[in-house]
Amino acid sequence: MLNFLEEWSFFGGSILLILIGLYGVITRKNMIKILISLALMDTGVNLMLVALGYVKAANAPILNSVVQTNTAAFVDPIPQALVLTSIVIGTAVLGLGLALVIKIYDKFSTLDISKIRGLKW
Amino acid sequence: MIDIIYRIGHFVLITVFSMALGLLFMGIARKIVARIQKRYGPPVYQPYLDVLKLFGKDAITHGFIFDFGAIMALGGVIATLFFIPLGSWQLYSMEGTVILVIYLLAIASLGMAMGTVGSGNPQASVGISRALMQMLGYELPYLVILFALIYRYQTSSVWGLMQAQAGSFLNWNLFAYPLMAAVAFVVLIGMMGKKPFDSMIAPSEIGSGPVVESGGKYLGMLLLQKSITIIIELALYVNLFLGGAENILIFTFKMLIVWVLATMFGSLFPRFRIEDGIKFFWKWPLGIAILQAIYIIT
Amino acid sequence: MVNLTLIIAIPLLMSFTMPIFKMLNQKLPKVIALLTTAFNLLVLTANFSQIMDSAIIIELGGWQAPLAINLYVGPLALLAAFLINGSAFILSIYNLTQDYKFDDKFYLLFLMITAGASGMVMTGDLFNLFVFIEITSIAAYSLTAFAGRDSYEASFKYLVIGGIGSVFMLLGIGFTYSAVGSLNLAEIAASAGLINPLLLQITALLFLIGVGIEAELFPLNFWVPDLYTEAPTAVSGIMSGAVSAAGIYALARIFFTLFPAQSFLNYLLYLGAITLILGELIAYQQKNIKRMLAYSSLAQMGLIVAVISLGTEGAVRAGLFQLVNHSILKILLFISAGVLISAAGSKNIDDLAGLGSKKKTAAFGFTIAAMGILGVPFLNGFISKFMIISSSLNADQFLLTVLILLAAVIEIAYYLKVVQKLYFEDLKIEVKKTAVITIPVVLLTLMIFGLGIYPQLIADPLEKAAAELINNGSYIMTVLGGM
Amino acid sequence: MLTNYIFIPIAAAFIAYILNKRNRKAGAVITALVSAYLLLSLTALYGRWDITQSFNLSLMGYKIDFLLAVNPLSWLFAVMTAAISILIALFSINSQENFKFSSVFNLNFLIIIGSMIGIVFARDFLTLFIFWELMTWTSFYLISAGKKKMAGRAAYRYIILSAGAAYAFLMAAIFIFQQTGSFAFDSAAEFLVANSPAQSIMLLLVISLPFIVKAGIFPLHIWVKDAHGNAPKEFSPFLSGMMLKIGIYGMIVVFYQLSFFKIIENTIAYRGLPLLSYLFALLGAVTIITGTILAIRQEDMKKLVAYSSISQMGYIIIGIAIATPLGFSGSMLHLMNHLIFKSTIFLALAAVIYRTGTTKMYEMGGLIFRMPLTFAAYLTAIIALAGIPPTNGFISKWVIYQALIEKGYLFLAIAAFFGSIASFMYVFKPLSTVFLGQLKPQHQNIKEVPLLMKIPMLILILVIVLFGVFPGIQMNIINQISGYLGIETVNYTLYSIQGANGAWNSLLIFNIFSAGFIIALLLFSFAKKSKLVGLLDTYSSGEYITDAESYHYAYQYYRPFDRLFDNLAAKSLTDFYETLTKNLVRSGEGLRRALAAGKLQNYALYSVLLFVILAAVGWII
Repeated sequence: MLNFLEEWSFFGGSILLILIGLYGVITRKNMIKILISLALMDTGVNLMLVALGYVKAANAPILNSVVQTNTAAFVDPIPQALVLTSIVIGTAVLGLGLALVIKIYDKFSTLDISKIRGLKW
Repeated sequence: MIDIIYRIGHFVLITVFSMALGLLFMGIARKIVARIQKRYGPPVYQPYLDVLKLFGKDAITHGFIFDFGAIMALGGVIATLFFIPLGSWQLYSMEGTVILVIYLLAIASLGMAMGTVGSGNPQASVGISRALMQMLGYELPYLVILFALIYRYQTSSVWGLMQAQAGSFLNWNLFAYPLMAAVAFVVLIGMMGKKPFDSMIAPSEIGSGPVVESGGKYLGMLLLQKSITIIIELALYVNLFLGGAENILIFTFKMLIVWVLATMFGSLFPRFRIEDGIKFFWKWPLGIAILQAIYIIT
Repeated sequence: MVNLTLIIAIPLLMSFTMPIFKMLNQKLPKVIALLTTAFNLLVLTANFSQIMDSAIIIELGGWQAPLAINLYVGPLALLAAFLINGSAFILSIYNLTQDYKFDDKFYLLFLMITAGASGMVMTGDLFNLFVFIEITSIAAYSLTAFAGRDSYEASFKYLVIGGIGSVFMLLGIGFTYSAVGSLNLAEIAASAGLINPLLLQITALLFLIGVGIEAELFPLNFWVPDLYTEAPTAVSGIMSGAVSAAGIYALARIFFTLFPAQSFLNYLLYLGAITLILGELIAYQQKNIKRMLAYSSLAQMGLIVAVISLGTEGAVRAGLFQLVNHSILKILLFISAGVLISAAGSKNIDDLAGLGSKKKTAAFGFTIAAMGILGVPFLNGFISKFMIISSSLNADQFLLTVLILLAAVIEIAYYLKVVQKLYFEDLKIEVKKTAVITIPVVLLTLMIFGLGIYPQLIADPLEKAAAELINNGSYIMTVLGGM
Repeated sequence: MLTNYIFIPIAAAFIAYILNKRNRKAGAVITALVSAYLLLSLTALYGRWDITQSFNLSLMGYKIDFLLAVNPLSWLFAVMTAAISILIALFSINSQENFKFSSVFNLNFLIIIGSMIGIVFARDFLTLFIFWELMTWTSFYLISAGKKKMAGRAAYRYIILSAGAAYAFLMAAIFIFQQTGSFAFDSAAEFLVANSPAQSIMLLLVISLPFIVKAGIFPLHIWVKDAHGNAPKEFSPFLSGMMLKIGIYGMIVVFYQLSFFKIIENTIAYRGLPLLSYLFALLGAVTIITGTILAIRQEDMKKLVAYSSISQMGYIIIGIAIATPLGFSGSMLHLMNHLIFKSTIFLALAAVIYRTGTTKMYEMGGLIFRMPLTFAAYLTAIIALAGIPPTNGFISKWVIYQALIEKGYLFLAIAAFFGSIASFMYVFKPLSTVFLGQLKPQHQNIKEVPLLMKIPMLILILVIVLFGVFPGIQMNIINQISGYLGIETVNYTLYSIQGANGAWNSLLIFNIFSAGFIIALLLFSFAKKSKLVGLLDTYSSGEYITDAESYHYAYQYYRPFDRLFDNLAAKSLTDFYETLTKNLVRSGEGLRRALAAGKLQNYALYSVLLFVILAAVGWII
């Protein structure tokens, strides 16, 4: 039971985070809340990626003064590399989104997405 | 060379004969109608006097097309005359004369129409448009009858159709196909523009229609054209339904009977309106003709 | 044999040094953009013959295949790269005549989007593909915002949908990595990791949504009309010409290598067909010319995806040829429409009446491109339409053929409405001065007629590209074999 | 060698376009020269039916060969195209002075000529399709260069109808290509005969779709009125003269070369004629009736003549569909005659429009005094159209009647009779309203058309009368065609044709008719001279009328007759197609409003829904 919990807690948690983010994007009216839920989904996915590479009782994949040789048991480094880039991408998109929100606010003077329908069919 | 002279002589003889006969028939018709209306009416030779008077008077014209129309009308009708066997006289017994006659009559009416409309009088054009509409009315059943006859006797020349009815009078088409003969009779009245179907020359409505502008020699030529048309239509009817005749006398006698019947028949009915006329032609005559044709084909 | 990575490296280098060029002198950014795209084309032509016989594999960073991120440039990638850089080149010629507010930032992003798209096309690694997709979309988000006013709204909507797409794709990569243990496309295809049907199904769907947004498939493509209408003409040109082509390449690459089962391809077939018909129907009654062109390119993308997902060699070849034709024609349409709009001062079709006499080249360009799309003989559209119909009949998809023909008739209806307005109605508005676009129009018309009258030019690369896409084995062999 | 007949006109088209930009007459002159060259070289080709030319192309895995060949049928059509295009080019040299789109006109006109010759020489589906599309597109541009708003809508409707049909044709052709491996007609014919009758009949009907549209046969004839009515005045003669015939050419190819008749031989027959071809004949009959009734109603003379072309097409279809030797020769005769007299009518009308500027009949009148030659051309042409003996129109109709009577098809005969009698009506209407009647004040100073426009009309009058008296000239090429297509030939002499029961001699009739005419002329000249009086000086039964306007009976000339068919004409076919397109637009509208509502949330929701639905679908399978 314990290791089951241990095993699935990470995946379950991250999937849950993603679903919450998705729910936020779809239902929230305020644009900034949408962007926040988008960031939430990003963190959820990153969490899931890191969890993939987890090896029980192994140390972080960094060669430093403490661990020189590479024979010791490491956690799988590749997902962590992926997460690094995806965090960068997530922040970039978030920054751009906020800049756009400011511009839209100047024009529509409201943050409510359902009011911003300049571009109909 | 002699043959050509003989031909031309024969040519002129037939024209004069049919003009005279036609005018005589018109005189008789006037007499009969007068008698029906309890009055004496003009003498039988009255049309001859009219023609002579008209050719004596001077007339007005509305330009080249007015003259050309009158000439084309008379010329077309004279040309049609030679394709129909009058008794034993038959100049050209060629194939397809039945359909040809219908279309040659069309030349005459087209020429007359062109001339009268060229005169610029609106009443004339109204008359012509009525004439054309009515022609469409009566021409359709007539062509269906011809279709049936040609299919039945497998020949499309009038002479051939006439020969097919030789022998005793029992196998005249009148008795072989009485319904078709009746329809043809009604169509004959329409074709000649007699009483019930004379909305195109209705004197009261459009001042006698197409001929309103023509006076003097133009009216004379139109009268002559009318007379020859009567002879042609009667001759056609007699050939197709009464088995033609050996000599010209019996032929004229048969034509006279049909003519008298037609006039009497005509003077009983008031004038049809144009669309009612067309509707009438397309309802009964066309219906019966189609039934008859189906009967013959199958 | 010039190293192919330059195609990605040089544009990125040039783009980030653009502000410095701007300081040197005003005109420089435009010229630099033109030169870099020209350079890319030169590099591609240099490697053309070499790639034709065998694909080039470049390991970045010197490691062996399964570990390193490798670029796999086969005939298919070459064709797509040519298309992307070609359209970028022509659009930068067009840009010479345009001037934008912050032009150095515009060209920075313009080069970034070209580099991203070329990267997408050439990468052989799944996560690398994701990174390049993100680079292109970020550049696209910001580029659309250049036209001010409504373009912010369009770019924001695209950003949110793109964000969701990238999340789905990242999830897909996570699942495949957990199952297979490697990110290299060939490695995943070769390994038997993805056997479990449920996992296979879920990952395929995740990728379908992640990349489907780029490839403009039906439920995911509602950002397309807003973006193409509001963005500046050059941006809508590059998006419809190059980026959507790269999107379709990525979708095809993933589905043909990772999920070759026909049941998955059928999903694409149905989605493509729905996009086709929906796009045409909605485009039929658009009043705004750019929105009409947007829906029409959306529909054409649906058609290409549907035809490629038929799976037979002839169908893929027809799809790719239509992709090439469509990019050329759509760029010409957008350029001429841009000039016509600036001449008439409004995007409404009715105001464009009578411009044929005033704006000769633009109207001529629009008409030739419209006739090209509608499949008039002796133009390139005709041959690809012929190939599409015969390949779909070959795969005895009778209903699909009827659908394609019906879409073609609707297309004729709305394109000709505009052409008739241009030429055969009299002028309503006074015509403003606009940029001279003779060079790009002439270049593109030559390409249209060239491909139309003599299609052999492109026959050979098309055949090899289709073959490469279809048989997975050779792809895996070349990548892993080289180990 | 055959290709230069196709590509010289197309090349000349671009030269004409450029030259015409500088001087307005250059384009028409080039068109005239090119069509003259075509006519001469094509007539030189007569008799050499063995010339073929083919080149093949292996395009991306498809081995396609393009075959071109000459045969009597295609030779006749090519010569007709070249002849009519010379006349039109001559006519348009100075009739296009103030025509805004004259350079576009010449560009497209030359390309059409080239593509038409291409169609006619093509012996395989793909070449036929390529030139067919080229012709459809260029004629689209030409029609939309006509009258302001209406021409646009007419061309628009025309292109959609023919493009839809052409795509169906392409689909069927490719289907056959896949079965037989080549596009050629002969291999397709063998395959179709061998194939199951139901499928090959279906295929052949789909292949004949574009031809039915182009020939304006009943259900798909809605574009003809607007296209002919609103096309530029020089293009209408070509449109109704030649373009309708190409549809008939296609039908002949489908009926005979693709052995449509052989396939339906064994299907149930009605009076000895397979039901399907009887159906086609019935379609022709219905086309005659609808065309005639609608022609009588028209107020615009070009639309009236357009409808009359539709009804004359009906005759040709009947002739071909009843598949008897007489029927086929009759329809081929009528095809050639119709081309001649229909283009004369349209040229005469173009001359009238060139001078008066309007096509509405009630705005004109009495033009005979100002434009006698145009009147003469129009008169001869309508005598031919109505089928009155001395002209060629009568002969072809007579042969068709003989064919109908010989086999006893009553209902087809009734439609044919109705068509020809009613043609007197709609033919006479323009004559009386435009040329006769009162001359309007504003047309007082109209002069006759310039010389270059007179020549084509004169040539056409002579040709009408010539073929009227000597039909033998036409018959020898028609017999070669029947021989080529495998139909027994009708024996004929120079001036007479052997009908079902007896020969028909046209020279004799001409002599008799002129004899009758001379007698009437003599009678007329012996009588007194008559005094010339002005037009307004007529008997107006008491009313005092001063202006010509109210004295000219032209508006709703056959109102009583039209009243009979008012309800039929009201629900014409066009509104059926209109409602069809309206539903298409509404469906698009509905989808657009529902889906693309601009709300971001919906778009995000759609992607999730897609995921869920597809996952479910995947789960079930």
